[in-house]
Amino acid sequence: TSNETPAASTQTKAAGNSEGNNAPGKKVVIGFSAPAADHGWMGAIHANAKAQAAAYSDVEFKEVDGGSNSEAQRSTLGTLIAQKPDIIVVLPHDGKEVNAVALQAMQAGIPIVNLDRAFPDALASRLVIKGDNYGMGVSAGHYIGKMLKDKGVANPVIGEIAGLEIPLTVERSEGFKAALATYGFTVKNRRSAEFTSDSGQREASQLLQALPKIDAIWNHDDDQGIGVLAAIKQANRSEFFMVGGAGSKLAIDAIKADNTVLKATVTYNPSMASSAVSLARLIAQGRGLGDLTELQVPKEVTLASETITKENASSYDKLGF
Amino acid sequence: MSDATPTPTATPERPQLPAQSPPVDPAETAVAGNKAGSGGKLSWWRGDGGDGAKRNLGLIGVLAALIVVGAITKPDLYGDPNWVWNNVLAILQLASVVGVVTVGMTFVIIGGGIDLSVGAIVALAGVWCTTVATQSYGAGGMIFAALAVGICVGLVNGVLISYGRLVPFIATLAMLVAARGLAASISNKQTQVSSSTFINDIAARKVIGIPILVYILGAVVLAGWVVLNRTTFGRRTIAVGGNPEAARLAGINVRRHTMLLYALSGLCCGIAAIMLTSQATSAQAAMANLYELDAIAAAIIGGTLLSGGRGTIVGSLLGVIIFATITNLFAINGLSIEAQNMVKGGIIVAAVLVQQFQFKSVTRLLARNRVTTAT
Amino acid sequence: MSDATPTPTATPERPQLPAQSPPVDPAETAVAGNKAGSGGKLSWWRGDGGDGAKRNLGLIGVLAALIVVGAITKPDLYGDPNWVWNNVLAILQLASVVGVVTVGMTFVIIGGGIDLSVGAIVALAGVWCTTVATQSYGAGGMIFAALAVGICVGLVNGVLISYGRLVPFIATLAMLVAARGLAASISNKQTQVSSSTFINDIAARKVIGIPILVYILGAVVLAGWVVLNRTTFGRRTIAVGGNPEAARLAGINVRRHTMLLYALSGLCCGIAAIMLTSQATSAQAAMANLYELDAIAAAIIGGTLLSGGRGTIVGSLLGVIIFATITNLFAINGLSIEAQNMVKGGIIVAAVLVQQFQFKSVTRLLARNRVTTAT
Amino acid sequence: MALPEDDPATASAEAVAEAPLVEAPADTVAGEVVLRLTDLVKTFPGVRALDGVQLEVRAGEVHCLLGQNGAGKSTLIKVLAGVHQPDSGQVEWRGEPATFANPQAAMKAGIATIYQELDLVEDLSVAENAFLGHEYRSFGFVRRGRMARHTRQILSRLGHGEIPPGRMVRSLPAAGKQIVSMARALSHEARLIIMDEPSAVLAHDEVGNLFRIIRELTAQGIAVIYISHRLEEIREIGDRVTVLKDGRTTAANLPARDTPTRDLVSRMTGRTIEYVFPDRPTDDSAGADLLQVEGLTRTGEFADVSLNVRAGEIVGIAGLVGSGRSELLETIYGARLPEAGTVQMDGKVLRPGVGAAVRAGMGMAPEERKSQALLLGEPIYRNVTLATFGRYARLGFTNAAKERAEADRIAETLELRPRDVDRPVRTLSGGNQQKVVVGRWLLGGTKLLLLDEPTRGVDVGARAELYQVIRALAAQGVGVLLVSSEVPEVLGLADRVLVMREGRVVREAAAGELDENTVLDLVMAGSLMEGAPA
Ligand SMILES: Nc1ncnc2c1ncn2[C@@H]1O[C@H](COP(=O)(O)OP(=O)(O)OP(=O)(O)O)[C@@H](O)[C@H]1O
Ligand SMILES: Nc1ncnc2c1ncn2[C@@H]1O[C@H](COP(=O)(O)OP(=O)(O)OP(=O)(O)O)[C@@H](O)[C@H]1O
Ligand SMILES: [Mg+2]
Ligand SMILES: [Mg+2]
Repeated sequence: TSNETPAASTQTKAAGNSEGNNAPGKKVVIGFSAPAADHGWMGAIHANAKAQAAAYSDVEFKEVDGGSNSEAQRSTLGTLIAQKPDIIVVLPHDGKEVNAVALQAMQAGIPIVNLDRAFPDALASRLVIKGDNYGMGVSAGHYIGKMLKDKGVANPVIGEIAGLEIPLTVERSEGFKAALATYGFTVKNRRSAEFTSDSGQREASQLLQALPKIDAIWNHDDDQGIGVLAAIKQANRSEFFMVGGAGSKLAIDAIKADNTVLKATVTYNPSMASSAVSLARLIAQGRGLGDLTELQVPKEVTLASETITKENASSYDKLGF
Repeated sequence: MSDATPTPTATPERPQLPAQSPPVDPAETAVAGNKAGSGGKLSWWRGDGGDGAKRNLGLIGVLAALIVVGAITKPDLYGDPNWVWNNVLAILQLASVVGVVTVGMTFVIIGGGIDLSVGAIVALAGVWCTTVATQSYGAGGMIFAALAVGICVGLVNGVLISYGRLVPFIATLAMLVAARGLAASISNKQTQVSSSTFINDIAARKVIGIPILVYILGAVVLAGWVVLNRTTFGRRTIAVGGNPEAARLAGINVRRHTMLLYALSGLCCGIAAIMLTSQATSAQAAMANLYELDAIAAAIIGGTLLSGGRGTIVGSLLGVIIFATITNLFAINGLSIEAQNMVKGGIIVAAVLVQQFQFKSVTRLLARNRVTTAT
Repeated sequence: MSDATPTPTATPERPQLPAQSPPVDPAETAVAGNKAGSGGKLSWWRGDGGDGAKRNLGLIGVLAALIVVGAITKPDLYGDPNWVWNNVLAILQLASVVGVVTVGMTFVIIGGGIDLSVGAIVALAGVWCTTVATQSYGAGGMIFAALAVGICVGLVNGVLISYGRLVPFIATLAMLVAARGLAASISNKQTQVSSSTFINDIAARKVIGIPILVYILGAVVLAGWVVLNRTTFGRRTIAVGGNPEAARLAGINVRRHTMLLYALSGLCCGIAAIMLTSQATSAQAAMANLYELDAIAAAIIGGTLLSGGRGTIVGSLLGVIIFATITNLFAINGLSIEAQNMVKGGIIVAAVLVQQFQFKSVTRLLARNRVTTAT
Repeated sequence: MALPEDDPATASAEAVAEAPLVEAPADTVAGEVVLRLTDLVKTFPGVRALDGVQLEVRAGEVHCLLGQNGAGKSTLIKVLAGVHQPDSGQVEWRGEPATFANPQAAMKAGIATIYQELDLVEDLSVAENAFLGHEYRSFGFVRRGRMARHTRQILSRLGHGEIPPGRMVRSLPAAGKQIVSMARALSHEARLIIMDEPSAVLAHDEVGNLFRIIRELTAQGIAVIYISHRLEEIREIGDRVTVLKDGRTTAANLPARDTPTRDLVSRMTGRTIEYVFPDRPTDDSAGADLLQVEGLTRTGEFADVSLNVRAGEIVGIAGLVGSGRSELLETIYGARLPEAGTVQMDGKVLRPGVGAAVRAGMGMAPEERKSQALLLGEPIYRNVTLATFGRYARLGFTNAAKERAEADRIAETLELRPRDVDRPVRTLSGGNQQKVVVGRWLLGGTKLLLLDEPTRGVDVGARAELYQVIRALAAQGVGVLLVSSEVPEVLGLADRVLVMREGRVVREAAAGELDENTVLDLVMAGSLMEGAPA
């Protein structure tokens, strides 16, 4: 993606706004491994990491393909470790399944920056920087709950279009359920798509068929949301509103335009990849974060999941992917 | 059978000159009459796959059973005829894209091959036709691009298999991998939104209350049926798949035909790509994921022999519709994905068993009937 | 008559070619010598020697080519013998789990079937053996659970196919869906961490410098080879797949044998589940995704006939190692996934072509050799 | 080799009314009755294959089964072998009522069978095929050495000690496979051996071998049921004959040697056969050269073959099994690429490939019906028109009605039974399948017919019809190149005969100039020569 997407469009932190950290340090090799980019969010992760690395003159970026499953990722990580980079940023398919390899790297003296999906073992990473999947569900749940309460809907029909059934999706759904429960609401029907627009369309069309009247829908992923919106349009339905997930440019634009059922989206921002690379560089160079008092980069960073609505959409333009 | 009467053909005076004498002589008409009589004799394999017809009856039984289950579990929804009609349309729409792919797949399998790359071809064609460059040519350009990509990739498959002598499984698996890779690289791993209203309307519009997608499915199925059952191309397909050596020795160009079968499958994928792009109003490299499995499964459930030489388009269509109905049933009942999967496995097994049971008992019944008539 | 060019034997002018004195021209002796060359009064057969062996030679050639490509693209790494040795071990470890599954798959395919559920069985066995309840029985309990689950699910497949007369493709596809569903419901869609150091050590430990996983792969392959080539079970597998009717007529219980084949495949999946769980120190319902495709592809690349009746364990092993080497090559070169996929498709095609070329030319060479020796 | 005295060609023209079941006194055979079938009935969907069969077989005799194609012979033996279950009727085996639920049970009881269709596993060795299902083994491991020794022993008994037991069956030609099939039957400790047309793919000397073995077996008190359409074989080896017609026994226990041929034939067919070979045209009516083959060579198969066929001429090729005739035909037809030499049709050199040959007007009925010619699951009519459906098609749309009509005509001409052209070919008897294969090219439009063993497994009556048709086609100007292992057939039908040996044409002459002994001598000389140092 690097060849076409200009660096400006990726969510990198422009070099030069916190002087101390951007000053060139010793040359470091940063290894990077993330699942194969097969949809927008993951594509943005790859693009952001690469672009952020390119913004530093003292960073050599070594990306290995994370493949399409944990096994492939373990194997390619193994070869990466054998090449002894200074630090490795890993977004595992599943933290638990790649834990052993990460541990091995740490033991071999290569620090691991754990991106997004956490390793169960605290010793397996130097830094965890992740989004908040549970929190994302909570944000969506609260938004929907509040809207419906305000409208005074007594027994709302709430649909959910989840992503691929992997642990992070389960976490999101649990957060969603918990937040709705505080309003006394439940999810009436839940379908899992595959983070792709065609699967989103497919599942949404069936969900709409199952629920002749709906009050609200949460769709976990804005990329698959393209298909979900298409299905809604094809079914000629508009009696409900929808909340998206992740925060893509298209979704933010649609929210701003306010001409679809999409009224909000809860973020799960791939900008974390840029931050991970920045922090990895500092760790490798043995430096701390300029704005913090500590001499070292902290051990864990969890991004907050924000809710983008028509009101605040313009401030998120930069972060949409 | 028991024609004790000495057949007149044995005498040398009688002209058995098949080459030049197709005249209708009395003996001939006698035979024809005899044949008409044998129609009443209940030869159940008569006609274009009467065998297949029985099987399809079984499938329709399975379909009916699924609908009954739906009606029992959701009486409120099934009570509303309007909803039921909409649901039928929803099922058909859900089946439409895979259905088109399955028609091509059925040809390939009957012809003794297999095409694992269909999903990848749909994705590549979809991505190709939604690039900014292609979209600038408008809907016509997009449709042309999708079909051309489908046919070309299919042809490559065909050439590798028929002239490169690669095993179809391996050749199309390689194509699967390569085409998805190419699609990812073209799309930059992004979801490409289609801005052509013409394309997007294909999935959104209805004509006389029926979605255009369903018409497309119908047209492809009809064309597939005609080609398979009424044209020399179809006959060659069956011959090539049933016994390639016999087909070759009968003067059929087996290699060229095999190549064309994959091109046909590619063409179907191209059509499917347009339909799917229209449904999702977008395309991406990961779209049409595992369609190969869906299409093969539908064809086989529909009675197509995986080893080639036998299959029906109608069976394949029913197979696709059954799978779509199962999905729909789950959605309506709001089953969790894991329960859904467990039940689905059971339903598939049950469906095949029901279908086989139907089939066998009918046969036996007929056989018994026949014996009674004979004695 | 062909008077234009009177051939000595065919012209009526030289009719009584005395039977005692056949014309001794060089061509003649070549033919006759060729025939007599293989001794006996009738040498009816063409050389069949090591058809499989020749194919495997081709595969080794492909492997060598891949290594050469690696050495050319990364001379620095390949310059270090230590690294090369480690890399070989890494490839073998990568191949080990799929390799074990492929051995079972090879039996099933040779026996005329197919098993699409292997990945799902691995996942189900893995999940089952890492539940809290199972883990409380210690490593022994976990291993027992994994093997038992594998065999049982395999048996269900086998019963459905041989006694329920389901098409293997459909039966195992249904099992794929159902087993993954069951695994998801058991694990609650969570990743279950294995806390047994014994299990986790299987993947982490080496004995005499070689990882235990590689020993397991070796043991399974050896056992597979012995069973296929030296036991009645193996030989009957070839009969059941190659000519089921003949096998039945020879008094083999084809159904029971078929059932056992799927159980065998399930057993291999159980072993693979332990290995994979050990590698990942955890298990989850989505693990071993698409292993069925990998295993089938490896077996076919290795020369197993998809229609049954022919195949070798060594070929399958080489197939698995080739795929692992390709993955490794890409990792070393740090190719992007899309480039990787495109190249991979090409490599698969090239590999098969190389292998076929090898095979044919060797045969021809041998044939030519034979003729020369004979004259 | 002794020639049969009583040639079917001399059967009289007098029609014989269908006779009631006759049973000759069994004075010729002394052994006790081992097998007795009474009123056996077996139906398939739409067909009553066995309709009250009676059969009595005694120890130490060769009991021959005769019957037209589709009479139910193979079905009968499959019932005996435990492959099919009878609908009704009694099987009495060694004095006790028996039912054979599966092939295993029949084998256990001591019944071994050589089936009409080859039942070998291509990718197993000769020894493994011979002992399939009852391998020598200990603890599940195959005792390969022991099996190989025993197999070699059996093969030597069959006169083929030179076939290595370790050889893959795939690499054997059809005749070799037949020998392995026989070896399998002999590997059992059998009381009764059933042979369903074992000689169909064997040449003369092999048949001699087979007969020697059969005599050895019967001398040990083993009973043999022997099925063949060659009456001369039955006279030579048989003791008693049972005749089936339409699934019924029409005659039982006739003495094999003395029963007049016309009796046998009339009981089989319900009529007599006028004569076997049609008259050759008296004048030399053959036209211009149709096919010209020059110096055709394929190493190891045939070398430097030149021949021609004129319009309206029937050219026969005689030779031993393995003399390269099939390969020659396939090469002429473009199915194999020649290493040297040319093939011309109508003076034009053919491009390689079957397509070009078919377009030029050639048609070939190949040797192996199942693997090379038939779509077993497809209806008869579609098999008959497999090569010609394009001719009836318009704009790519097929014309099923026309195809059916044409196929019906062929079915009538060749006495296909049952005559329902919509029936799948799979359900036809072996001989009827063969008729479908040959019938394919009897449809209009073919200028040159290449027939490879066209009458293999075809019954006496249908054979006569087939000869008539071939001759009639020739009279219309079609050229015919005929390969047959039955020397009388070649001599009787062809105008001109080529004798092949070891891939070379060693003799060419008008059919009238040769007699069977001359041809056999020519052919056999080859196999004697091979033993001698070159
Ligand atoms: N599986 C089957 N299904 C239906 N009909 C069958 C089946 N097998 C045989 N038949 C029918 O049974 C009848 C007897 O066939 P069978 O094979 O026994 O004949 P046959 O005497 O051996 O003939 P041939 O001399 O040609 O071998 C035929 O009409 C045949 O079509
Ligand atoms: N399956 C085979 N494998 C190897 N060689 C074969 C095979 N079949 C035939 N041959 C060789 O080809 C030559 C011709 O054999 P073929 O059986 O075709 O002769 P034929 O005269 O047609 O005999 P048939 O009466 O069996 O048709 C022989 O020299 C034989 O060695
Ligand atoms: Mg028969
Ligand atoms: Mg031959």
